[in-house]
Amino acid sequence: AGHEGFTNAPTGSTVTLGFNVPQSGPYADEGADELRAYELAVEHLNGEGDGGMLNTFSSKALQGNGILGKKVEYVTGDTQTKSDAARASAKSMIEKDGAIMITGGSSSGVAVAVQALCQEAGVIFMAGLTHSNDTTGKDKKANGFRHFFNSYMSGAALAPVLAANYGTDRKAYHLTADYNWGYTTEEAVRSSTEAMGWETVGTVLTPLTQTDFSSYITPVLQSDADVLVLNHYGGNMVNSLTNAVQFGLRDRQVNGKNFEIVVPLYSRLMAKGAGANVKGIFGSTNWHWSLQDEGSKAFVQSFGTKYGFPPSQAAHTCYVQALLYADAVERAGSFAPCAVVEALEGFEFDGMGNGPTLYRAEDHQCFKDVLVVKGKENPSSEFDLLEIVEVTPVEQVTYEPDHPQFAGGALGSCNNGA
Amino acid sequence: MDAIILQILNGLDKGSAYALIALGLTLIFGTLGVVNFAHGALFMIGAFCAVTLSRLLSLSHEVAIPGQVDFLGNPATRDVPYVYDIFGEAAGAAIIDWSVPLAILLAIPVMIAVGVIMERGLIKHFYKRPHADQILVTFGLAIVLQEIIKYYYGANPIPAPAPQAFVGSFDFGALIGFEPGTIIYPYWRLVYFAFAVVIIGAVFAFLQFTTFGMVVRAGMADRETVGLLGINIDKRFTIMFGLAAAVAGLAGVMYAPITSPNYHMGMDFLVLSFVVVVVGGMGSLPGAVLAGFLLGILESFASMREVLEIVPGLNQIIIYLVAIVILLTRPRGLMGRKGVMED
Amino acid sequence: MGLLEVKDVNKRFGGLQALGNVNLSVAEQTVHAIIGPNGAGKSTLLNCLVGKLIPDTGSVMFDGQSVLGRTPFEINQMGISRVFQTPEIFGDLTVMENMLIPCFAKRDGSFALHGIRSVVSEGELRDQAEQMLEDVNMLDKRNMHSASMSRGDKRRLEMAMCLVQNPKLLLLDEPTAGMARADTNNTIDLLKEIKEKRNITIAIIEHDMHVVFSLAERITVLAQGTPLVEDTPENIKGHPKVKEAYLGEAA
Amino acid sequence: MNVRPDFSKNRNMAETAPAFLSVWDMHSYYGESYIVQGISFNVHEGEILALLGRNGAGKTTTLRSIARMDDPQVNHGEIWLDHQPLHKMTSYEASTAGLGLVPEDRRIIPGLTVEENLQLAQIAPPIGWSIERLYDLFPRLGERRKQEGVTLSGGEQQMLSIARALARDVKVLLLDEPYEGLAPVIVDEIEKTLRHIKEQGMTTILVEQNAIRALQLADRAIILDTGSIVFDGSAEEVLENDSLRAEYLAI
Amino acid sequence: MFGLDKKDGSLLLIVTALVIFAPFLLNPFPEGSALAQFNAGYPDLMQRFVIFGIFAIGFNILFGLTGYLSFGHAAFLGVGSYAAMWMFKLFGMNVLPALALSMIMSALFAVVIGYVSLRRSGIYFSILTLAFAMMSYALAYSVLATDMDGPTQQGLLQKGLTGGETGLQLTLQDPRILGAQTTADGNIPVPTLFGLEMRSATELVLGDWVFTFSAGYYFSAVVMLIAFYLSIRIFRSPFGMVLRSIKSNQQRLTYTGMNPRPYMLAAFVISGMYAGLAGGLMAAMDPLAGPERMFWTASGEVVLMTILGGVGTLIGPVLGAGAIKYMENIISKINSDILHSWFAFLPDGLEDFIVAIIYPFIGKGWHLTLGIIFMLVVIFLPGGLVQGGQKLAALFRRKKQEDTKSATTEPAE
Ligand SMILES: Nc1ncnc2c1ncn2[C@@H]1O[C@H](COP(=O)(O)OP(=O)(O)OP(=O)(O)O)[C@@H](O)[C@H]1O
Ligand SMILES: Nc1ncnc2c1ncn2[C@@H]1O[C@H](COP(=O)(O)OP(=O)(O)OP(=O)(O)O)[C@@H](O)[C@H]1O
Ligand SMILES: [Mg+2]
Ligand SMILES: [Mg+2]
Repeated sequence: AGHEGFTNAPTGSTVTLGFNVPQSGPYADEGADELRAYELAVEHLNGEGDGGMLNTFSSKALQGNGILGKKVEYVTGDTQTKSDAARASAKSMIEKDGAIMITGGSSSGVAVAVQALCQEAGVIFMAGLTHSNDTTGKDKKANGFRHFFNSYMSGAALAPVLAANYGTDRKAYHLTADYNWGYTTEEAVRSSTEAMGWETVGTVLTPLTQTDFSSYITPVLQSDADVLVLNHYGGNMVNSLTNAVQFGLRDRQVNGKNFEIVVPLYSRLMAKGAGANVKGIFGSTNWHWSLQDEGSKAFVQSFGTKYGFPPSQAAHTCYVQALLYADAVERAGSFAPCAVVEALEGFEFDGMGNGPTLYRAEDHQCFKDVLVVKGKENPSSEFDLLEIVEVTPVEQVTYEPDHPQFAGGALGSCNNGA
Repeated sequence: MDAIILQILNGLDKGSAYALIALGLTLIFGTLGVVNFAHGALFMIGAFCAVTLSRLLSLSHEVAIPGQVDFLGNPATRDVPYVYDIFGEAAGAAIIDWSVPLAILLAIPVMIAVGVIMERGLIKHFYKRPHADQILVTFGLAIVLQEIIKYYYGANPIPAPAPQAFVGSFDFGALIGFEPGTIIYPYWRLVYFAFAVVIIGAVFAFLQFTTFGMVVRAGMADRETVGLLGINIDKRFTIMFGLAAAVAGLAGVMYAPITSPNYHMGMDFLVLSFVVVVVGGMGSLPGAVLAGFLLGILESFASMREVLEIVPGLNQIIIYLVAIVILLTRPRGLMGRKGVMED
Repeated sequence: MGLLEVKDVNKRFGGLQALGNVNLSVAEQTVHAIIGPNGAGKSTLLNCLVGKLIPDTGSVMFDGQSVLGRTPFEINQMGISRVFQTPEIFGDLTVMENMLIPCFAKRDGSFALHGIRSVVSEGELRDQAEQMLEDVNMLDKRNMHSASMSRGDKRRLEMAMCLVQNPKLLLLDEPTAGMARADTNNTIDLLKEIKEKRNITIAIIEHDMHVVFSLAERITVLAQGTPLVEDTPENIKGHPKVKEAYLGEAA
Repeated sequence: MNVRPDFSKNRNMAETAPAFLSVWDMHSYYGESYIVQGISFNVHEGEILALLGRNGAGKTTTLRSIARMDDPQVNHGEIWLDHQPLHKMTSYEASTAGLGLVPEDRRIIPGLTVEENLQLAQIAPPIGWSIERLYDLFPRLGERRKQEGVTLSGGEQQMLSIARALARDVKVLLLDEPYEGLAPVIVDEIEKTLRHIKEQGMTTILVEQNAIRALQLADRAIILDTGSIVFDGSAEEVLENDSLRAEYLAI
Repeated sequence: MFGLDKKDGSLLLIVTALVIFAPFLLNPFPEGSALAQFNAGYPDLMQRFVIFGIFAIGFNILFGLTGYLSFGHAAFLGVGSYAAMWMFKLFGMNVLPALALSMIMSALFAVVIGYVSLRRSGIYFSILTLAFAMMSYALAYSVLATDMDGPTQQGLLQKGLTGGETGLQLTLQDPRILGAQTTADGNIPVPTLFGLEMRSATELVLGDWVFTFSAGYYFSAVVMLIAFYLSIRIFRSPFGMVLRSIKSNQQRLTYTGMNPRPYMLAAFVISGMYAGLAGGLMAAMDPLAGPERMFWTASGEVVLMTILGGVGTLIGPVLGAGAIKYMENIISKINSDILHSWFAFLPDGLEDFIVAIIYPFIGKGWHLTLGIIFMLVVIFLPGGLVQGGQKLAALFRRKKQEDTKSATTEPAE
């Protein structure tokens, strides 16, 4: 009763969520991990399993009896990491399966595209792994929310650590993947390192489809740069880092300093792909399973028990997003998107792995601690590739909603749909 | 100057990769006239031969590490490869280290078998069918092969490093009087280049100094008449296919340390290799090789910062731009033969 | 002056002089045969007339205009149709469709975009085409897939395709080779009749002396790229050099 | 008229020796179209058999069936050549077994020079005339040996096609309109050659539209009409039987 | 009917009927049943069927008739989409002007690309078109995506002409000078046809069945029917016949007095316009245009659709498009959970076993199924799905004949 007047208002005893993750294409493994996390979240929401983070979550609205008493069901779809396919898949979940919320994804392009779709259709979008500033910057939407951190935060968290380790007198050379996420990441890292006194001596855009980066890396040898920043993700990062190491950049001495490589956004799966090459290389990450707070431990415990290996950061953010959505519905007492939006805006919580966190009302971005990590020298297993160097406190990565890197665009108003 | 030398080196290297992949493709596509969309998959399977061998060699059993726990709090274990047990730790480690070069030995029979089975079981029935049908069937096959690999190995890239002995770079600059450390080149890439030259040379020799090449060319132009002259052309086509698959596979094995293999690497290279073959000219082996090197070098130059500052995005389109220019100025690519796939 | 005037045409293929100073004049409404040993350059000469080859030097005038520098379809539109030595037809089309294409070309010129009009509604052209098929005894095959015809039939079809265009000049490259005797005779009659009725000029290459002597009013003998003699059939028949180099026992 | 040959292994070969090439109840199809409708005939060693009939009668189809080409399919029947079951062979096996075909459309292989076209014929055994000897027979080919085969003139291509068949050591030569496009003198020359190799024991089937010419050369003749044999007898018989010639050959 | 002969007329009628009743035909299974997963009768997918149908029909006009295989046709699809999006951004949300611009822009592109590419034939042509499409893709992906207003400006070209990898989207700041900039509740307006919202839909509930009738679908369907009708006319016209003769023997055609180039170019442009129209419709149904629409895989997809359905047949391409889109959208959504629920009635061990066998082929394994189907179809149905249909029909007919035959002969015996 009372659930009507919005798209896909649940009528029966169940409510359907749509998990839209890459199942084919280069991010399929990441998507598979996201899906595992979602399945786990559904289990926990429905009161099965050990409850995971429900036990550590600061909000106690969720009862383990589904959402608002309705059992949680889910449908899945394949984004193929293409905006068209992702939108088609999201549409089918909304139009055919009656999904009331869409979540997932492993790239910013897809996140932005699906977010716009959800805005138009009148359902909530809880972004998965998307790191570009634009998701909650230029392209933010009232019906969309992002728990994952972003390029700006990576830059802000990394810069002090880099300064502390490599000094403030450095010359950086950027290789940047030629698409939106690459641009915002380069901009973020540049501005925060330049603020520390670093100089940027070169930036080159590399095609996304590139697999051999040798012709981009050799010019670095001839520049006087002593740091190489790889604004690459996924296969790009694996290949560019591998190539950089092959060309002996890490053994170089420039200006009397050791040459260094930085990878702004790390993911464990990519680290695995790059193998031994990641050792000692700094980067940032949203979350890591070795965190020792209660929330992280509970999540790692239930995920590890179910699947036999620790979760990735993508899995973590997806799991948390699912819970946050359910909690917001529960607190709002309604599935209506606008009610959910209201419940999520300005929501402060804890116990989800990154310390006290705020869902900022102005741009629907979560503000929380950010991890700076480093490739581990002596990994004990194929999952233990990164070690946490520093947990950057949230204050240090917070920015004004109208920060230039996020300027433009507007949330608009929430849309309940039909 | 040194920048240019470096980019030429890069281009030669990239070019040798393109040339090698295109060489295999041109045997099937340029010579047999089969539009083989599964060629990329063959390259990919080659690369996964390297991955598989290194996995096989690293097959291990668990040994508990006393006093340590894993992330779930269970007793921690350590994996000890069987080769350590068999050959001792030092020799075992060396064998694992050398798994990529060793994989060549594995890849040759595997790829020939794959190629022959593919030809006998499938492609054989498509020589006389329209190119459209060949596209559909080989594309289907490519997807299937790719998905099988994905099923067993996942979608993530899997590192397959070169042996330790090849880690590091060769300092060209120092050799020719530049500042040390400015013109360097990784050993493995040199190996790759040399390997490409050897393979290309071997294939050339085989087709040039035997009548095999002429017969296959004739067979492609007119199967029926060649049969009339008592020649079992089917057998030769099968051999050709096996040869092409082996070339593709070897290209893949050797490429594994340069970029970590993943299941869709074949598709990534596919279109490019078609472009290389066609720009080289249909039916021309030297053309394919030449085009491979040419495009590789041009691509390297287009990715220089100095160039990109003048023409932004040139690196994205250079290959296609060059392809268009060449195809418009030379009707059959660089050295194509008349009548091959012109209708 | 003849309808077709070939002056001092030369054509080399690498080291081979395929045509050397060829002069030829074909008078309007005559049948002019070109004969000569294999490889004499007969087909090459025709190729120069229809734009398939460009002569190295010399001029080719048709109806007072030069054909050199024109594309094959322009030359055809001027009124020259050609039957090839090996049948060139549209193998994927039916016989009737094969006939309609030249009809369209005749009516619409080298390009016309009739994208919506239906082929079925082209009654007049269809009648023409059927009449022509009738004339070459192929009406019963009109719905046949033309590639699956026997070779003699392909020949006849190609000739019908040329005739239906009602060209001013018809170039025939061994039109009756491989044709059954009966059809050869029919063809001879047909060509004679059409020439009279429609005012067509014909240049024909043939090795079949029966055809040549039944049809030709003038004969040019080509040898090694140069015209040996040009004369009436009677004189050619008796020409000793021709007899020795070409005709053999057939004369 | 025809007796089914019996080549089963345990039989004395001599018993069946007279029929060198034997076709028994052969039915051939192009896809769905039923072309050769159950023909049987024998050819004896050293004989020249003329295979006659109108355009589309099925002559080419018959030869292609015997040569075991993929098209047409022989759905029923047996073909024996010198005790070898051709009907169980593919075309290259048939060729190795001693069959040589000069196809009607010459089939010169594009991309290969004249010499390569000949070399190609000598890759698989058995090998016949040497290339030099073939050049002696057709000096024209010798002059053009480095030229790409398909750029030869029509007649030169025909010579090459014949030469290519002779380059293999064939037991039975199937000639599909070999004189087509050849100058009369060359035809005389080839006829001489055929007589000459016949004396050496070569067996030949000759398809030719110029029936008179063929019959003068041949020992025996078979006339085909719409895929069936309507006459099988000596060549003189046809030459003498006017009504037969009028009905099926229109001469 | 409409100048078509009987056979084509009835084909058009059948297609029209199928298209009108698609919401029923594609939703054969009751809501909530296990097989409901296979229902495809929801607006987005039905729209995709007809839109890709248009794309494939147009492609077939070029490939099916002339045999020229363009491997860059997706470029026109992308151009059409971008054009429509800009129309929405600048002028307003009516779809008709947007579609008009889509077709005009794609025609212009096709003239340029076609003029250059058609200088070559065969594989050389294919690679030229591929190269052009990939260049368009690369430009749309990065070069044309860079800020043209400067980073601090908040103008129209803030994300460049194409919006880069994210795609070109509508924003609240778009001028839309002929329409509302925002809706009453502060959202971006949606595409309409003179006020009829493309996304509006009515549902019909019949017992357990729910059928959705969407305005967008019926609009696209009408466009598709017109496109289909025109393609039949082209196939049956002298123009179509000349195109086929080009495929058969271009040489002969020139000696017959026709200039193949303008014919080819006309076919290329018409087929490019079909693609542009499809692209425009895609944007009209779902207002976002991304560069991946121009990637070679997108061009490859339409090639596969056409071949899968049957090259050169009228209806084949539409069937092929439907089949591939169905796999992509339906098979990919079946997950192990659903599988388990299907086979829940089986004993546990058997259930797991069967699920384990099927699992690789569904959900994330949908590509595998697609690949296998491609292979099976070409191997067993050389003429594509259309031939499958014909074989089936023939079988049916033969059986019927046999039935009647035996019925009449039996008493006599
Ligand atoms: N493209 C070419 N390249 C080289 N030589 C050529 C080419 N085309 C023709 N020739 C040569 O030119 C000569 C004349 O050829 P052409 O075809 O004109 O002869 P023809 O008189 O028609 O003979 P036929 O009666 O045998 O058809 C031949 O010797 C032929 O080999
Ligand atoms: N590829 C084919 N597909 C279908 N039918 C064919 C094919 N080739 C030939 N035919 C048909 O088979 C019949 C016999 O053809 P064939 O070529 O054997 O005749 P032929 O006696 O050699 O005639 P010609 O003297 O004209 O060469 C003809 O009716 C022809 O239409
Ligand atoms: Mg000639
Ligand atoms: Mg014949």
